[in-house]
Amino acid sequence: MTEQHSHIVPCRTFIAVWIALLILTGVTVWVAQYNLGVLNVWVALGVASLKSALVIAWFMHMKDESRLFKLSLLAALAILTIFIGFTFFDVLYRINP
Amino acid sequence: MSAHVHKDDTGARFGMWLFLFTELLLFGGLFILYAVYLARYPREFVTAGSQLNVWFGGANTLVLLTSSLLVAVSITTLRRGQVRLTLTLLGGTIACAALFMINKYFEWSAKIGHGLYPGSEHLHEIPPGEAVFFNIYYVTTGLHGIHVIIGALVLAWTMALIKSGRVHADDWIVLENAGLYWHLVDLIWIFIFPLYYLILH
Amino acid sequence: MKPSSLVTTTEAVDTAFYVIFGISAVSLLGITVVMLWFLWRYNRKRQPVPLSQKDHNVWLEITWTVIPTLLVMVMFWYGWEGYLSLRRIPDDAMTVKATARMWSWLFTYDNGKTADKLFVPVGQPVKVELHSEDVLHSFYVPAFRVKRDTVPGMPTYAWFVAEKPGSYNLFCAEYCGVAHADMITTVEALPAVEFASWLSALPVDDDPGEQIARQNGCLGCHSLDGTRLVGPSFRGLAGSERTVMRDGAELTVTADADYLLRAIREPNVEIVVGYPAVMPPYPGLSDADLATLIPWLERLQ
Amino acid sequence: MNETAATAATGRGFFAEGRYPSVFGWIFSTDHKRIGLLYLWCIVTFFGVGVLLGLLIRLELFAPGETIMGAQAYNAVFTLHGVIMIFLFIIPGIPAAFGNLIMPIQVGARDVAFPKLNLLSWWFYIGGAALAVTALFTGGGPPDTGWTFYVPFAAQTTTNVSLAAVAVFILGFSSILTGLNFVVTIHRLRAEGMTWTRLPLFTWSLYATAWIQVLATPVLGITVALLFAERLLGTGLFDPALGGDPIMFQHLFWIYSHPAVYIMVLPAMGVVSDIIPVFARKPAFGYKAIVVSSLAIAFAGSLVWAHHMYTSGMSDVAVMVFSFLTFIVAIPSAIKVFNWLATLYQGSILLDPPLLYALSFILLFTIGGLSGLVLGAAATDVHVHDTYFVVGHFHFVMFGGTGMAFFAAMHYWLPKIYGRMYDKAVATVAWGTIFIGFCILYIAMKVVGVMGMPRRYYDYIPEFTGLNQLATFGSWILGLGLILMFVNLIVGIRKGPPAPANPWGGASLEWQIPSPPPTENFGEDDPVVSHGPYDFKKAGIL
Ligand code: HEA
Ligand code: HEA
Ligand code: HEC
Ligand code: CUA
Ligand SMILES: [Cu+2]
Repeated sequence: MTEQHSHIVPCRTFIAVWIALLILTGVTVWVAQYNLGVLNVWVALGVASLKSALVIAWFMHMKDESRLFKLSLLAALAILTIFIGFTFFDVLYRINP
Repeated sequence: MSAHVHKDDTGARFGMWLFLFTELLLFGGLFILYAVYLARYPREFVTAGSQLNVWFGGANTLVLLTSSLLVAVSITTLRRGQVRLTLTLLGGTIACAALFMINKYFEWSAKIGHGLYPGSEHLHEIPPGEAVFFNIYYVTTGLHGIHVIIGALVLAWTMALIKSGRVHADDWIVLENAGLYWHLVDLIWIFIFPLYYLILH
Repeated sequence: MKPSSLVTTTEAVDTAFYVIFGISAVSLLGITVVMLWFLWRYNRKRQPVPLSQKDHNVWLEITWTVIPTLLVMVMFWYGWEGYLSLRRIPDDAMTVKATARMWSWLFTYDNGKTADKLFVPVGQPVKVELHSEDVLHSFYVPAFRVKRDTVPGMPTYAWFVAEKPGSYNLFCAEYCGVAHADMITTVEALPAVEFASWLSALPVDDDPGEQIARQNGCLGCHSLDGTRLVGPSFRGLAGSERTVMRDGAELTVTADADYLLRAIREPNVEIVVGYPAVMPPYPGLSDADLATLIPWLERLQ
Repeated sequence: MNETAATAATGRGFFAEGRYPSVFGWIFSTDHKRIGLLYLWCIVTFFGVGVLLGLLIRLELFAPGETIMGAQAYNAVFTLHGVIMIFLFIIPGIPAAFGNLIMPIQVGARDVAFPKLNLLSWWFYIGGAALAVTALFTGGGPPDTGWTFYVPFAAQTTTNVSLAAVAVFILGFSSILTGLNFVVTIHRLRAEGMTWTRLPLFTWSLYATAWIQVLATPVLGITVALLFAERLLGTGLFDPALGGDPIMFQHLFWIYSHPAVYIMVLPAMGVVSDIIPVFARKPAFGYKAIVVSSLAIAFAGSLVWAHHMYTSGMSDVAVMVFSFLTFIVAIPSAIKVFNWLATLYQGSILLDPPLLYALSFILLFTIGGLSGLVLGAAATDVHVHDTYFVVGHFHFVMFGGTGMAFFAAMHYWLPKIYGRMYDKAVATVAWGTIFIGFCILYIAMKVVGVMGMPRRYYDYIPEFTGLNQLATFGSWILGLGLILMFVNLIVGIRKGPPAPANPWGGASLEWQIPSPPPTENFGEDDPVVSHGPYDFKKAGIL
């Protein structure tokens, strides 16, 4: 076997992450019951991002990967954000939607 | 970096990650549309969204999260050499995938029963904002469903490789990559769930 | 004539053109000359071995980054300024509603008068409200440098002012199917007085049938003089033998009144052989309309 | 691996004995050079079909009214012309053909990171192409939407758009896999001593391109997938009646298709950056600047897509923002042009065919790029949008730019790949003919565009006749040049005199192995790189 990354992750860690994910799921469902206006969406997105961060960092062991991996993930997310964000330069300011 | 590396696991993983990025942007297109139409029809999205069944969505969320856990653990067990346990875990994952699809089946057939499906008469009668919600809901969850099936197949194939001993304690990159793919399927759902099932206000 | 203060769309756009073409021409000339000179001066015949191996110079890099940056900023500014004057409608503009459909234009005036050419008074800014009944089209008058797509479900607008009387081309600039290239008409700029009288006058052809055909865009696809457009000509149509495809089967029918009715009400049930099945149904046509339309068709001999 | 040495000895390099007998040795080979050649000849064939369709377009436009075909046929022809040229010729053109042939050698590797995947992406390419061809003869007949597939028309037309959409989806997938493969190869398989600053600029440009392929192409995938769903299931996501917005389709389409234009041109710039130093006997001037500008183009290129939509009815704010950003992306291109010129300065220039094509790239791309600035400015674009000025613009950048670079690459690297040299005199004549015909053809188009002739018109008003005939006339000259060039190349490949390992005196790795290269390029003794790609002194050229 050639150069290989990292120690073996103990199952405990994964189970802990899993529990955290379940809790967060509960949180979104719970929050969704209250009317926070536009905030609802943002909270939902916030929690979802947190959850995916957990999955990516531990389940997909991004945290053990090299800087290259992390940077390129960042790049991909940045591009996606730009695509969504810049579209709003149009839809937000249309005179007649 | 030496060209002598005949088997380059880091390279393979990097390749897989690049592929996941493409998947991310594939769904990204749908999320762009979702964002735009949500901004345009906030009220209609709520009325339509409230008609989706949170229980179906919630259940499937739990199923997928669990399946992700099983895959993650299976890598650990394989590297510890516990082949049989690994196979059971992966079997569990595929079972989760099946459960997920069964859930979807019931959920969709209920909706279709109410005449809510792309191209239906009913969608032409309800307000446009709601129609667009249901259409994008079907497209997104449909595409995700396809990914669930593909992911399950990939895992099944990996199981075969493990059985035949071609994937084992010191060469598990295939399982690693199959796992990565499965986690992506989970990731997408983590966003689909709140965006479609939980916009109640 | 137009108030001298008013910047016409043509002026606004052309300013930007001159600036950008100017800068571009100079850049292009410079680059070409320099390249040719190097090719001559440092040709291997004249220069068997390179004079140097210089491979970078920070100051040069900075210069030829900064200068183009400034130049493009200028271009951007003129482009944006010009665009704004295309969007800012003069207060005294009159409004005309333009409807685009496959493949003809219909212009409706405040007093309900309609025409398939865009008649406008000279010197008077005109705001054109753009609507589409089917797919994307684009309202384009080269002479006035204006272009705007017509989008189904979303009204858009453009404005212009004709400084001299005359007839100017009006094109459909957004691809819209087989007769895209035929979706042409003209802007007819008349002196204010003439325009006023035109506007108040009754339509010249007072045959109601032809009016209906015109207003619904039939004549975009059907000629009255026998020439073949997208659809068969109306001339000599009624009463003639037609070979049509009806669910896969070819059959001949005589174009009597109720054939014509069918052909208009459900155009894609019977498709005339040799023509594409592109005629839209016309839910907007009332039975009364058809009652005038069909006899008129039959009278067209 | 002494059998590599053996094949090298036979002088037929990787041509000798594939893994399987006869043609299977090619279509199932995982050797990057064989796959590269598969791509090359498929691409050239499609280019041939594409230009013939272009010729048909010109013949139809020789006079107003119906000349050689009806409106429906014409619409199908330009759609096909566009789709073939974009998806089957110019996007895979340089990366898939010459990237596969040369890049692994340039980084000192034996093959790409995932050879099997590489073969798979060729199969996707061929499969997609096959589907595209099928779309012509099945269903409602050849698509008539233009390569942009704008809805609502594309969702309504009875022609076979659905199958074409699937084809495009598959072709996109092929492009993604190639890009993915290249990124990993360049990161993981660089030979010892091949530091990032010693990478040839061609490889650098492929690296930047590959990232666009990976990150932008999926959006095209979902766009055509949605078009497909719209037509088959009536998902109505762009249908106003169902709350959809047709303009959103344009956003999705251009989010890919603008970055795609840089997928087309970056590798071409790489070719030019590699050729000029060799024929000027001088290191690439501003190596770092060129690398950075490539990456800058790759990134900034994904921020400007809506400059195709100024008149679409999108908001004025968007027009301002996207116009501004469009001008920003122009700057890195300018930087490259100036650095290329500086490379010629004080060099010792030999005007061989590869350099001639490279120089015509600079000139024609500059003209095309400058006309891009006219399009980037909001006011002027309103006038020339969807006119022949745009058609002129993109032929200048695509054909005058990438096309010329593609020809340059053929004249520069084919002797290496085939070990035979073409006739330089004939090549020069062909180049001259192409250049003249090109300018007549497309300058006429730009002028008639500024006069207001809309594109996608099979019929036009009499005022435009003269210039259209001039253009058609130009296309004949251009055509002759093309035929001469291809014939000369093909003859050279088959009967030309043997070419030495380093015919041009290049300093990068591909010139240090025999022509044709052996199956695993360097075999057991992987190279150890000790100098930069343009260090002619250390390479012993000077
Ligand atoms: C190889 C492909 C390619 C390339 C490289 C480019 C490069 C550019 N393109 Fe082009 N473009 C297309 C292919 C390409 N384009 C296609 C196919 C279409 C039509 C699609 C369709 O509708 O069918 C199109 C359409 C198109 C439009 C939409 C037009 C319309 O439909 O209304 C616009 C608008 O901004 C545009 C702008 C530009 C700009 C600013 C650049 C810039 O990147 C150019 C930068 C280069 C230079 C600026 C020249 C070099 C610089 C110098 C010589 C120094 C001097 C310069 C300065 C002073 C700054 N292009
Ligand atoms: C790289 C891309 C590329 C190339 C090289 C070309 C090459 C040519 N193109 Fe085209 N073109 C496009 C990409 C390209 N085009 C695109 C993307 C569109 C937009 C489509 C749309 O609107 O949707 C377009 C549209 C387009 C139009 C506008 C159609 C319209 O809007 O109505 C026209 C009109 O003249 C045209 C003409 C030509 C001509 C005359 C050539 C000439 O170069 C052809 C010269 C060749 C000959 C005269 C034939 C003779 C030569 C040979 C037979 C040699 C071949 C042999 C071998 C290879 C062995 N093209
Ligand atoms: C988009 C183009 C288009 C428009 C607009 C259009 N038609 Fe047609 N029409 C066609 C075509 C194409 C055919 C022949 C194919 C067919 O039968 O559908 C046709 C056929 C017909 C026929 C049958 C003629 C025959 O040869 O048997 C009649 C009658 C007719 N149209 C009337 C009308 C009327 C009235 C209108 C306006 C209310 C109209 N059309 C508008 C395209 C059009
Ligand atoms: Cu209407 Cu083109
Ligand atoms: Cu663009």
